Amino acid sequence: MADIVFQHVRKCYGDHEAIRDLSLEIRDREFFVILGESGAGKTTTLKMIAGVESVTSGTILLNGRPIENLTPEERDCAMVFETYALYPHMSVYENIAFPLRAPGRRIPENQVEQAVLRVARILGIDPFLDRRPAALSGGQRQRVALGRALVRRPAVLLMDEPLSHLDARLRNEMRTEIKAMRESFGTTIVYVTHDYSEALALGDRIAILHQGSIEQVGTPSQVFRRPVNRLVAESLGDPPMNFLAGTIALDQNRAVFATGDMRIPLPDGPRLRRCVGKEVYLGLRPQHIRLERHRPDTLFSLPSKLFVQELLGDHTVASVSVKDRLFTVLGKTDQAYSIDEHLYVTWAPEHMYLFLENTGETLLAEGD
Amino acid sequence: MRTSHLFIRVLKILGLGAYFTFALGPIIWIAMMSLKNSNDVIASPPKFVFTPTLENYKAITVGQHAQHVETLRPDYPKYFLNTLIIASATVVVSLLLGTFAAYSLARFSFRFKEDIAFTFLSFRFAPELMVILPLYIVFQKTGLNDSYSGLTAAYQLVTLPFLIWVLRGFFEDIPREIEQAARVDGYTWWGVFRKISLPLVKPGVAAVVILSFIFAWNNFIFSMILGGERTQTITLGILGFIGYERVLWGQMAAATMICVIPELILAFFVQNYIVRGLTFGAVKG
Amino acid sequence: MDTNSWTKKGPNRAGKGKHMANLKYRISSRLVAAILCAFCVLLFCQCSKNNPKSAEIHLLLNRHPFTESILRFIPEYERKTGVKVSTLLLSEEEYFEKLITELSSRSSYYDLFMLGFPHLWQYAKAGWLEPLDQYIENPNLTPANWDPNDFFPELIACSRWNLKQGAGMGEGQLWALPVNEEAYVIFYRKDLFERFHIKPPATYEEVYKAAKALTRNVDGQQIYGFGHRGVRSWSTIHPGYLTAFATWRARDFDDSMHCVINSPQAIEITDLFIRTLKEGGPPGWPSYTWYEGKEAFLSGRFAMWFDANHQAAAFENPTKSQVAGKVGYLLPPAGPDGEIRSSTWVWSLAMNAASKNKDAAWRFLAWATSKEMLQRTVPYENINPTRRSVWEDPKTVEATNWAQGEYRRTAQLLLSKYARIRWTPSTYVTQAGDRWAAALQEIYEGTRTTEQALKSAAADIDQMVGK
Amino acid sequence: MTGYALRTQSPNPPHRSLPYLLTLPALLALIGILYPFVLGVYYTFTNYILTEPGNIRFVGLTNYIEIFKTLDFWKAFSLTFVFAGSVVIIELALGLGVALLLKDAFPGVRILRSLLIIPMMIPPIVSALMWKVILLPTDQGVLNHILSFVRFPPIAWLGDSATALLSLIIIDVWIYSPFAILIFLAGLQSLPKEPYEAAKVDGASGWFMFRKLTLPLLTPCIVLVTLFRLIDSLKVFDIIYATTKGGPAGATVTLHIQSYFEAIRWFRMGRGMVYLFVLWFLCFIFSKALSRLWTKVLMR
Repeated sequence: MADIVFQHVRKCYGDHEAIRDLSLEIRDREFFVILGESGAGKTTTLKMIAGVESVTSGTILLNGRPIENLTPEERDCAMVFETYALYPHMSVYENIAFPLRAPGRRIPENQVEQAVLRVARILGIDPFLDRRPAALSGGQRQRVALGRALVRRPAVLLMDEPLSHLDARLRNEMRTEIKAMRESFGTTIVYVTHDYSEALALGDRIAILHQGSIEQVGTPSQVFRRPVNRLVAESLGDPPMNFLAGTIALDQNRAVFATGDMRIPLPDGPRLRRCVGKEVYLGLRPQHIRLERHRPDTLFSLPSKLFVQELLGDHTVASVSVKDRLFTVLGKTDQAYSIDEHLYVTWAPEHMYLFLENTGETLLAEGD
Repeated sequence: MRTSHLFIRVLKILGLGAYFTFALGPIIWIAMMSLKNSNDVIASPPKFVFTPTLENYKAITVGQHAQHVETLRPDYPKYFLNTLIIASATVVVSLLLGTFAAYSLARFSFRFKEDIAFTFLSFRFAPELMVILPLYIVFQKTGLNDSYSGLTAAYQLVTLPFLIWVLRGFFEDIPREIEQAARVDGYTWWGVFRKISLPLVKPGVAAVVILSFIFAWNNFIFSMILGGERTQTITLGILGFIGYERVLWGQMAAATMICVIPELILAFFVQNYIVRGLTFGAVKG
Repeated sequence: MDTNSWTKKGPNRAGKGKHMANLKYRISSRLVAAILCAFCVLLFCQCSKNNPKSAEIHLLLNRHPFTESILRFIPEYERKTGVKVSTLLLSEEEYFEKLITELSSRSSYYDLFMLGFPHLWQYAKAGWLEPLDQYIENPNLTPANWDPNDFFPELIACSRWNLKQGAGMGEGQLWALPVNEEAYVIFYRKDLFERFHIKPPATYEEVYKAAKALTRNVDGQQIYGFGHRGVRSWSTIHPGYLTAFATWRARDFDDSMHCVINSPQAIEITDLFIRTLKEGGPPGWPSYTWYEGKEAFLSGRFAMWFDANHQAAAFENPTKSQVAGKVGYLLPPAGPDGEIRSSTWVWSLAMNAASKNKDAAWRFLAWATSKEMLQRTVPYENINPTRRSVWEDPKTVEATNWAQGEYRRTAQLLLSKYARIRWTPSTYVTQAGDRWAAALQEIYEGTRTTEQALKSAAADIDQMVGK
Repeated sequence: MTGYALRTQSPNPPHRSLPYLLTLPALLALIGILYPFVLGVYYTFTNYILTEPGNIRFVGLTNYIEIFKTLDFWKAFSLTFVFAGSVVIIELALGLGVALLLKDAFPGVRILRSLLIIPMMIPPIVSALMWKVILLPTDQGVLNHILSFVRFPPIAWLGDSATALLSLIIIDVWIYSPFAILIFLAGLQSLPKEPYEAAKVDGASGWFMFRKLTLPLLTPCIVLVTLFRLIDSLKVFDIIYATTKGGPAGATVTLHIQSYFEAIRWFRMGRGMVYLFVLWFLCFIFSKALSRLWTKVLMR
C-alpha cells in the first residue's frame, strides 16, 4: 500500500546536522529496520516520515507523492513511540480509540468500539480497557501503544524502539508477537532499534545508520555476512566482532596480514594486492574463534593468554589477550581454562574479515 | 536509627506547628475581632475571653438598628458582588488570552520568542503609581473608568504576565512525544491542544486560576483610582471601615473574614486538581 | 457533571457503549460557555454605563459624620427635586488620592467634594474650585432663608483666599462652605490626676512634668502620660504640636515664604514637645495614628491625649468608652507670653470648576449646608457645627453637654478666641507638613538633634517651595 | 515546572504566523499600558507639578541629578534592596521548608494545605492594617500582650526605627510565603520518583538527596518564585502605606513609598516618576538576569 523514498534528506538542529544526505527506498509492505546506536538519527528519521519533525532539505516521497510539506494528520502514518507516549488522562480504551475519533476520520462510534475491542483482544489488553496508563505495567503499556498504532490500519507503521524498555523475557515474547502480527496487518513497517538481534530477527531489510548517514542497506544476511565496512560489522553481533590492527604485506608474493612478527595468509586477489602496505584491521566474530591449548596445525592462529572466562549455561564467554588487544571468544562449556593460561586462538580462513584502517572499507568478508 | 527517625518526626511536627501558628494566629485573631463588640475590640490589654456577638456580621450584610447607628445601608454586599464579577471576568479573560500565548511560547520555536516572553513579564515591572495617573486619563477619555470592563482590562496587568509564565512552565513539562503522538494520530495542532495539552495542564490551570483570582480580588490601587461608585471593590470597602472619628475594627474584621470565603471555596474546589494533577510526574515517559 | 472524571479511578466499567461517553466535547463546551459568559457580562456593563440622565450630580466624599449623615437624607432630596445624586464614599487617605487624580486630570465627573483648608488652597490655586459667591448672591439658586451670615465668621474666613502664597486668608473668593469644625484640647483623666495629686497643667512645662509623673503602673496596668499622633504625615503636625508651636510664636513660613521651622523658638518648643512624648508618652509613638491614640485613650491607657475636641462624643459614650465621665477638657496651655493659640481644622464642601452641572450642584450644596440639614446631622455625631444657630440650638446643647458643660465652654472659647488656622496660606501645607513630621520622628528616634532635624527639614521645604 | 522532561528543539509551528497570532491577543491586552508608561518616563524629564498641569516644562536630567545627589534617595534605594532581599530569601527558605513538610500525605494534610493560603487571600493592605493592630507598641497589641505572659518586655515593632523594617518583613512573609509554598508544593509533587529510589538504593542521606536531586529539579520553581516575589517586593507599597508610611524617622522609606510622597502627596510628578523609573529599571535588570537563568535551566 505504501512505499517511502528519501531523496537527499537533510535535517539540522541549529548547527548540528542530525541527518546528512539520506537517500533510501522503503518498499511497499516491507518490514524495514533502521539500526543504529543512540544519537544516530533513527528517531529523527521516523519522525520526519510521521511529519512531527520538519525536513531541512531534500524530499520524502510517500507512494511517489512528496510529503514533507504535509501536516502529520495528512499522512497516513501511525507511530509507536519509544516512550509509548500514551495519553495519561485517558483510559486504555480512549487511548486506542483516539486516532479513530480524529476529526478527519468521522468513524461512527459503534465502529470505533468494534475496532478497539478487536485490537485489544488481539493484543490481550481487553481486561484493562478502563484503566489509565499509570496503572499498567511496562509490557501492557507497550501493547496499548501498539494497539493505538494498529487500530486504524495505517499505510505506514512506524515503530521507535518499542521493545527497549521491556525486560528480556517480555522483549523476546513481544518480538515474536510483532513478527506474527506483521503478517496479518500487511502494512509497510519502519522499525527502529539499536538491538541488532531484533533487527536481524524482524527485518526484511536493514539499514545501518551512523551519525546521520546510512552505512549499508540490505537483507539481514547481507548486512551480517557482507558488511560494507567495519562499522556495520561492528554493530551487528553480540559480543561484537574482534579486531586486530596490522598491515597488508607481501610474503612470497602472496598478500598476508602482518602484525608484529606474525603473518596470516590472505586469500589472493587483485584487490588485496593493490592494498599492500596499508594499515588494516583483521576482524573475527567471537563465535568463529576457537581456543586451543596447543599450537594448532594451521596458519590461522595467534598466541594469547586467558584473561577471564565466564560460564553461561550452554556456552562460555572468554576474554583472551591477543597481543595488546582483548578478544572475546564464545565457546563450549566443557572447555575450562585457568587464568593466565597460554592459549591459541584459531579460526577458519573463510571467517576472516579485513577492513581498511582509515576508511573502514571492507576488503575481505565472509565467503570471499 | 529508630530514635533519630522519631526525632526527625517530632522536629517536622514542631516545624509545621510553628509555621501554622505563625500563619493562622493572625487569622484567628481577626476572627476573634470579628466576633467582639465595639468595646471589646479596642480593649487594652486585648481580650481573649469575651462574649461573642454576630452583630458585626449582621451590620455589614443586612445593616443594624442599634441605638448608635454605625452603618448606613450596608454597601458591603454590593462591593462583594462587584469584586466577584471583576475578579472572575479577569481570570476568564486572562485564561483565554494567556493560555494560547503560554502554549505558543512553550511549544513553538519562532523569532523573538524569548523577547516576547520577557515583554510579557516586563508588563509587571511598572510600579502601579507610575502608570496610574496617565492610565486614568486614558480610561476617562475612553469611558472605561468606573466600568467592569475597564477594571478587568487593567487587572490583566496583574494576572496575565503571571499566568503566562506559570502555564508556560506547565506546558513545557508535557513530554513532547505525547503531543507528537496525537499529531500522528490525526489531529491538528488545535485538536492536540484541546484534547491533550489542555487537559494535561489542568493542575497548572487550577493553580494559576486560584492565584490570579486572588491577585485580582485583592487589588487596591487600580480599583481605587480606576474604579468608582458603580464598581467599588471589596478592598476599598474594607478600608471604608476606617471612618473619620472611629475605626470599626469589628466590622472590618468581619468583612475580612467574609472576603476570604469565595477564594476559599475556589481553592477548595480547585485543590483536587492541584494535588491530583501534581502527581502527573508518575505518568510521564 | 463530573468535572474531574479523568482523575477518578472508577470501578472497572468494561462494557459496551460506556466508552462512548468521553470527554471529547466537555472542555470545548465549557470554554465556549465561559467565553460567552465573560462577554455577556462585559457587554452588559458597557451598556448599563454611560446612560446620560437629565439631572444627575456626583459626589466624591470622605468618610465623616457629616457625609455619612447627609447620605441618609439624599433619598429624600432626590424625591423632592427629581435630581439623581450618586456618591462615592472613601476613607480619608484613599479619598484624597482619588480626588487628586480626578481633579488633576480635569475630570468633570464629580461635581461636589469635601476638603480641608490645605486642599482648598492647593485646588483653588490650581483653578479646580468654583468660586461660590456668585451662587450665594443669585436668588434664583439660593433660598432666602439660607443665611450666609449664620456661619461662624472665622470659618467663612478660612474658606476665602486671594490665591497669594503666604498671605491673603479671609480675602478673595469663597471657595467652599464649611460643614464641620474642630479645635484641639487636651483630654485628661480627671480621676488619675486627682489620685496622684497632680494639677491639670497650664503650661507645656507642666504637661511635660505631668506626663512623666503619670507614666506609671496603675493597678497593674501601664499608663502613659501623654499621647499625640505620630505618623509621617502633615496631620501629625496639625493638632497638638502646631498648637504648641504657635503658642511659642514660632511660624512655619516667614512673610517671604522661607521656611522658618528651625527658628530658636521653634527648636525650643519642638524639643520640649518631643521630650514630653519620649519620656511621658507611649513607646512607638511614630506609629500612632489618630485612631490608635484615640483607642488607647478610650481604653484608659493615656492620661492625656491632645487631639480634636469632638472626639469627646466617643469618650463620653459609656457603651464605647471605659473612661466615660472621667474625662476633663483642658484648653491648650499658654505659651511664654501667656497666650493660648490653638490650631483648628475645617471640613468644607466645594464645587468642581470643571463640573457640567453647576447649578444643580450648587442647589445640592445649599441644601446640604442649610441650617436644617446641619442641624439634622448633629445626632449622627457631626459635632461642632459651623453655623452659630445650630451650635446654640437647644438640641445641640443637650447633645454636647459633656462634663457638666466643660466641653461646650472650651469649644466656645476656642472657636471664638483661640482657634485659628496656624498655617501660612500656601499650596505647600501638606508637603511641608509631611517633611516636618518626618523631622519630628527623627528627633524622637534620636537619629538627629532637634536643631539638625528641623534645619534639614526647613531646607527641604524651601526647596519644595522653590526658594 | 520541574524541568526534567525531555527538552529537544522546539518544533517549528504549523504555520509561520501561528505563534504570533497566538501571542498577539495577550500582547494587545497589555500593550495599553505602554502609553501611560512612556508618558511616565517623559514626566521624569519635566518639572510637572500635579497642581499645575498647564505648566509642564522639559527640564532634561535635572530631576535625576537632584535626586541622585540626595542622601534620601540612596537610603531609600538600599532599604528597598534590604527589604526585597530579605523577604525573597526568607520566603524561598520558608516556602521550600514548609512545602517539604507538607509534601507527604498524612492525616489532615489536605486541610492544612487549604488553610495555608488564607493569608494570601486577604487583601495585603487589609492584612497590613490587621497586623498593625496585632503589633501595637504597648501591650495594647496582642503580640506584646502574649509576649508579656513569658515576661518579655513590650516591643514597639512598627513604632521603633530599629524594628519597623523587621515588622514589615514579618508581615510580607506572612502574606506571601503561601505563594512560595504553593508553587514549591506543585513542583515537589511532580518530581520523578526514579532518581530518588536510585539514590536511596545507593544509600544517600536525606540531605544529600535534597541537595543533589530536589534542589536542581526544583530550579525552575525557585526561579519562578524568586522572579515574581522579587519584582513584587521591590515594588512593595500596600503594606507600608497601611502601616508606617515610611516612618519612623525614615526607617521604612522604600523607593515606591518615597515616590508616593513625591508624586501623589507633594504633587511633584517629575521627581516621583524618577523614583518609579529607577524601580522599574531595577525590576528590569533583575528579571532579565533571572529569565536568562530560566531559559538556561530549561535548555539544560
